[in-house]
Amino acid sequence: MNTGIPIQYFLILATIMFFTGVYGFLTRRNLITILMSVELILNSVNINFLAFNRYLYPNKLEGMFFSLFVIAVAAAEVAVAIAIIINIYRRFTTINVEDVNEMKF
Amino acid sequence: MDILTLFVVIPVLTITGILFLKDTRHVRLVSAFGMGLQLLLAAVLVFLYLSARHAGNTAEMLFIKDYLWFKSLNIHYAVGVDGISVAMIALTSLVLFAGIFASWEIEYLRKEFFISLILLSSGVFGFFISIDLFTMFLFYELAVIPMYLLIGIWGTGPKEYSAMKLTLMLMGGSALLLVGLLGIYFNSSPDGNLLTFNILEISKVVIPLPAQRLFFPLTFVGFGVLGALFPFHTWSPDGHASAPTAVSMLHAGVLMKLGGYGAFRVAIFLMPEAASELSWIFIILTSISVIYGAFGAIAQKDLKYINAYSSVSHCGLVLFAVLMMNKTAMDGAILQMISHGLITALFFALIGMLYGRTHTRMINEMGGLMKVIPFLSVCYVIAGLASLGLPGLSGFVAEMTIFVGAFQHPELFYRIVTILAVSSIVITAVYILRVVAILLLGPTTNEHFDHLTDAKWFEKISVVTLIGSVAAIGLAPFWLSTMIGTSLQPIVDRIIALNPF
Amino acid sequence: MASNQIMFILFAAMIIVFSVLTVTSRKILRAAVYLLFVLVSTSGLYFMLNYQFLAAVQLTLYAGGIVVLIIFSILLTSHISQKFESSGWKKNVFSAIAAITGAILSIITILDYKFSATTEAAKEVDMRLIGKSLLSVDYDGYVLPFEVISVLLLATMVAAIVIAKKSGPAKTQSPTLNQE
Amino acid sequence: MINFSYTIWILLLPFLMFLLLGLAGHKYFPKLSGLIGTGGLAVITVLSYITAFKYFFTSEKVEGAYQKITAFNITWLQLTDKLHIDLGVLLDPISVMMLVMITTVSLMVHIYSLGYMKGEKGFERFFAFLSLFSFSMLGLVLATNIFQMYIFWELVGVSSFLLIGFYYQKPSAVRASKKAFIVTRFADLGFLIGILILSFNTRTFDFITLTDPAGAAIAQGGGIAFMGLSVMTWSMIFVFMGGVGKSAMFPFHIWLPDAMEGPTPVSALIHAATMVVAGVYLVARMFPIYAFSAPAALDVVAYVGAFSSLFAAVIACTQTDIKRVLAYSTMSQIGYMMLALGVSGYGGHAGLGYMASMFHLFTHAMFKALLFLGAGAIIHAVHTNYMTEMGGLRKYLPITHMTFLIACLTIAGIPPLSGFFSKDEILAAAFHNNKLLFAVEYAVAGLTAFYMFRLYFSIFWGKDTHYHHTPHEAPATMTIPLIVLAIGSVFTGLIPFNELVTSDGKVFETELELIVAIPSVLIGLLGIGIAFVMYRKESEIPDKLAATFKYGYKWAYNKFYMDELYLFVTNKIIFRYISEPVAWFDRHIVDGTMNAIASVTQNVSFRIRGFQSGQLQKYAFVFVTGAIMLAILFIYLWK
Repeated sequence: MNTGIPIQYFLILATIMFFTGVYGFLTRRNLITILMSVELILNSVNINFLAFNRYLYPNKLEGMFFSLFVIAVAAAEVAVAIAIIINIYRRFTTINVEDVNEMKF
Repeated sequence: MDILTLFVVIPVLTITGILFLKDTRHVRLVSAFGMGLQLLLAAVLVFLYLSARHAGNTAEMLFIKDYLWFKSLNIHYAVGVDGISVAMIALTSLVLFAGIFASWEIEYLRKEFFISLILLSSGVFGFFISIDLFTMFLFYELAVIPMYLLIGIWGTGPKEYSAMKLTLMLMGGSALLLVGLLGIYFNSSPDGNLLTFNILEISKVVIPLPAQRLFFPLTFVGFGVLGALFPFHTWSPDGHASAPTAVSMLHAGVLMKLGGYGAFRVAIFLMPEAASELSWIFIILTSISVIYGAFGAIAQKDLKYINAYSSVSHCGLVLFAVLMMNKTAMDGAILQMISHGLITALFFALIGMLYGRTHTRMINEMGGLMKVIPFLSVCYVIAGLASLGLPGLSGFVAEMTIFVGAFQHPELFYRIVTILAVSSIVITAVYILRVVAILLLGPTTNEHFDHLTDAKWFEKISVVTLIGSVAAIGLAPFWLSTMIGTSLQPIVDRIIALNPF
Repeated sequence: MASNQIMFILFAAMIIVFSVLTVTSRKILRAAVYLLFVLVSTSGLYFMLNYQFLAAVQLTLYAGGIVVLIIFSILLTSHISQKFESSGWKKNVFSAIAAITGAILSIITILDYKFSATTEAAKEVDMRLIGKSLLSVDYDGYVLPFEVISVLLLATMVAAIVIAKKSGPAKTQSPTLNQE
Repeated sequence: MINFSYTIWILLLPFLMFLLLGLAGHKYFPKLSGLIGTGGLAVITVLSYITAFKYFFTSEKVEGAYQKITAFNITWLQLTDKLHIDLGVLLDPISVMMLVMITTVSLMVHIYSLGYMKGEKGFERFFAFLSLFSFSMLGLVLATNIFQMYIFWELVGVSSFLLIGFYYQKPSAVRASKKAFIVTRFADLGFLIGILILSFNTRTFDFITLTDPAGAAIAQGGGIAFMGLSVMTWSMIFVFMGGVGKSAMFPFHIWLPDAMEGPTPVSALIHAATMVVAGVYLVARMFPIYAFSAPAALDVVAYVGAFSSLFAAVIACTQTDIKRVLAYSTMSQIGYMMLALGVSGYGGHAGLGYMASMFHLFTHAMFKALLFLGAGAIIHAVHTNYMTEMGGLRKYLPITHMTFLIACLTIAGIPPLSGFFSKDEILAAAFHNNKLLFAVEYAVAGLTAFYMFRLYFSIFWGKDTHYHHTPHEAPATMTIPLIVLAIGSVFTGLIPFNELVTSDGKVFETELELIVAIPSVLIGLLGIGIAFVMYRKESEIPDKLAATFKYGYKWAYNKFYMDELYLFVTNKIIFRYISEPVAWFDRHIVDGTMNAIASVTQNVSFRIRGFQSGQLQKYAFVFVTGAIMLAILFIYLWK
């Protein structure tokens, strides 16, 4: 099913996605959108895992399981992150990351 | 469990006891009980020590116990005492006992205060019983660090500044010290055996001279910072001025002695050749401390500053005497540590009590207190007289031993410097009498003072304990002097063997 | 051009476009929807790579669960139509430079590297195999991570409840009000 | 050999009394303290008399010389192998003589104080301090070694401090006590340095070893020279400095007149009879060393003594505070004693000065204590210190008047009173050794007679002053000591000092040297005569004279501005130009350096902490760029 598509395509796609996520992480101010950027990054990594697994070690399952766990952890992470965000919102009435800078000095 | 370890264990148990107390009113009772026990234990130790010596035990250190606790660096928990440490332990428990009573009326965070105070004391006790350099250093740090909290939280005036300054300067000293100690460690066996931190074992070998030249100044200055060596003494006035009463007492009375004791037991004992070679530099610095501290005290207006500068002067005398490196002067140095420890603790206790009543420490705001609070005033006069070296009180014994000892130095330079140091007794008299005259004598200047109350029972316990000890040493110094002298003999023998004058 | 190539290009284009839109969109709810598209397209890629199970998980967990969670929280904390003021251009430019540099660097590395094609036969990834591997205690079994993940999820649930719980009477502010 | 070990009780008793009165007196028996103190001292006095009797008349002499007996000795502090501080009791002629003198005067003063201090606040404290003083003074004279002497020397100083400042609410008293302590302390510094040098060279503190004329200490001492004088000379000059301070010789005399702020009995006991002669005693104690090893130092003693006596006598002529006149007179008389020691030699008739000095010390104690106690009685009666506010008191105070007159005649050296004999010996000793010093002393003898009778006439004769309350004679507790001391003043001159207290312990012959005695009596009478003319009745002469010698009078009246000089040195130089700069230096330079180090560190960290902004995205940006940089570095540049 994937004949004719070199592995590099997947990797390049994942790279672009990853750095888009990084860009979002660096520029967005809203904590939730930052969280979404993190999701992008995680997804790009998953793509890489699966591509490597399929192209280089097709008889093994590590890549796939790793992705599976990544998705599970991502779900947990989002749950906790959103709880934290809501809490921050209650406390500071904002979820702008630049206003949440108590952890300095 | 051996008796020496008990000195560390009892404070820890007391702290545990305090931690589990619900009612903060009982904290001071528990502390007083614990430290009373400690005092008792110190008395027992003195007794055991003397009887062991009497029975003919001539080992350099007694009650030695040794447990390996860090194998790869050969660090031991090694304890042992000779007459000098026994005397210092007795001093510490006395001052601590008096200090507990002097801080009887601490209200704010009482539990935490006593915990920090006792923690500090366990560090001091640990320092005096250790004969392993690393363990010693560990206890040393343990003694220094609670000081920050004690001054920073319970102090007065610019307390954060003072606490920070004190801690930073002492830590700076510790840094030098650590390098010095490691230097000793890595040179502790020139013939390739296992490196060791044990003082007794190191004293059996001769550290190579180049290494001594490098590490002696580091170690001496490292301890000297705590012993208020000029020009590293400036933490002392600020620190003492800001610290609460009991902390000033312990700090000036005991903690500053750690410096003198360490300089003597580690720097000079282990590296005598470099010590005699470089002593002239430090002799000059310490004589400056002695004179300069005394002159500095004349111009001060705050009681605690006066006393802090006086401590600089007197502690300078300790280091001065240690550097003379003969038995009498060293004997005097130890006596001076004990004597000054008691006297200055007494001073700070009294200042704290006066401050609690008049709410000022500025001498020009006080006057004529003798009429209103005779007990405290008389005690203050006694403390003053002891400090200026009145015979019959401990200061005289210590200072005279130092002066006579220092004057036996064969080189003229040292004798002339001694004469300079001797002249500090006049300056001391000037500032002590100035304070006494302004503060206590004359007519009462402030009508608010007419209603002051004299000492309460716990204050009396505190003060009388200290005055009793000062007078006891002053009237009958020979047993203490002999106890110290006997223990000094091996040390002096080693120094003389390596430095034929 | 084979159909799978077209499919790939389609998915890739969608992923890239919607990724970029996700991180640049001014409206937060739209950003969330774009993210949804990205995730769905990703799952399409998984199908192409013949990992149907994972694709299904991606769709249900990510697209179904996480995005919904995100949208809920958006609704709790923001006005739906709220626009952000854009970040300072400096920040954008520097971040873009960093991201593009990184991307180029990575891509060059990827293109430089000679991947050795394998000759091994592909293993068919069916549900039975996945289930057995997950619960197997053998050398290539995954029961330990599986258990760990389950504990993690439990902890997460507890944590989420604890953190999000109102901590005291003083903090009784209506979330959607007081927005500046 | 007679057992003298009981003499330790002479030391212990007053100490125990001090503790008893000091610790418990205030609470339990404030009224009884005086009686307890006096009773205790009476016991000590009796013990001293017994000791003196046994020592002088029953102890064995070796080769006709009194021996030095160490009656008691314990090692108090072992300093080095050879040096150790002992506490003990040394009996020899001078210490026994001092013992008798001190206890006698002290007992009289105690009895007198029972009346004088009655009803004062701090009655028990007064007696506690007196006991402390007795203890320290007795310890000083009985010292077996120079360090014990130094110990008690300091204790004497502090008891003097406490007693001068007895009225601690009076600022002038506080100032005076402080001044006394610090000035003597400065002098003691010299004493201590002297002891250090001496002990370094001789390796002993012990008096018997030190002063043995045939001993090693004296034999080896003179050798090493330092700045032209031998080390021994230097050390003895330093030791003498201690004596100068304690005995209020020039230039350390300034504390003595101010010390008169203390209660009058204290002035009588400490600042007239006993403590101030400690310096003389010290020189006498070390005399063999002075005589054999440090003759230059002995010259210093003589000249300091002579100058002080003249200096003080001149000032005494102008003062109007009667206690101050007496204080300067004391200083002048002690100058005599110093001079006598200074011109003396060792052994036989050469030691005439030594004997005369001790003799004068003894008689002086009697008549000067009498003068002070008399002055106390006068002040008690009229409540003023100034003779300008007195006059015609002979009618009101007959007993005081008679005893005071006796004392004045004694000090003026009128035969056959005791002062005549002792002063005559001194003048004779000076006459044989140094004519210049003799001339000075001769003039001082005249001045002494003049100012004493100026005092006497101004108080008891002169103008009839009107008093608020009619002055009345003091109670018996005060007059009895006056009478006893007056008897002492009259008859102590008959004690054969040449047989008892001599430099080498042996008897030597003295005779009245008429060539010295007659002129000295004459000049004494001349002084009295002038005083009689000027002050017997109210007259213009004193004022005219003062106007004639305007500047001289002004200088003398202001004590030659010595106080101002000292104030200048202490206030300006020590306080303003040393202490304050030191304090400033400490705060700003030394501490400033430390603070500078701290603030530099702090500033740097303030700069650095900008990185730690709390902005999550900045951290992330740094992290990402850092990672990219590292990647570039490791992939392309490192290779």
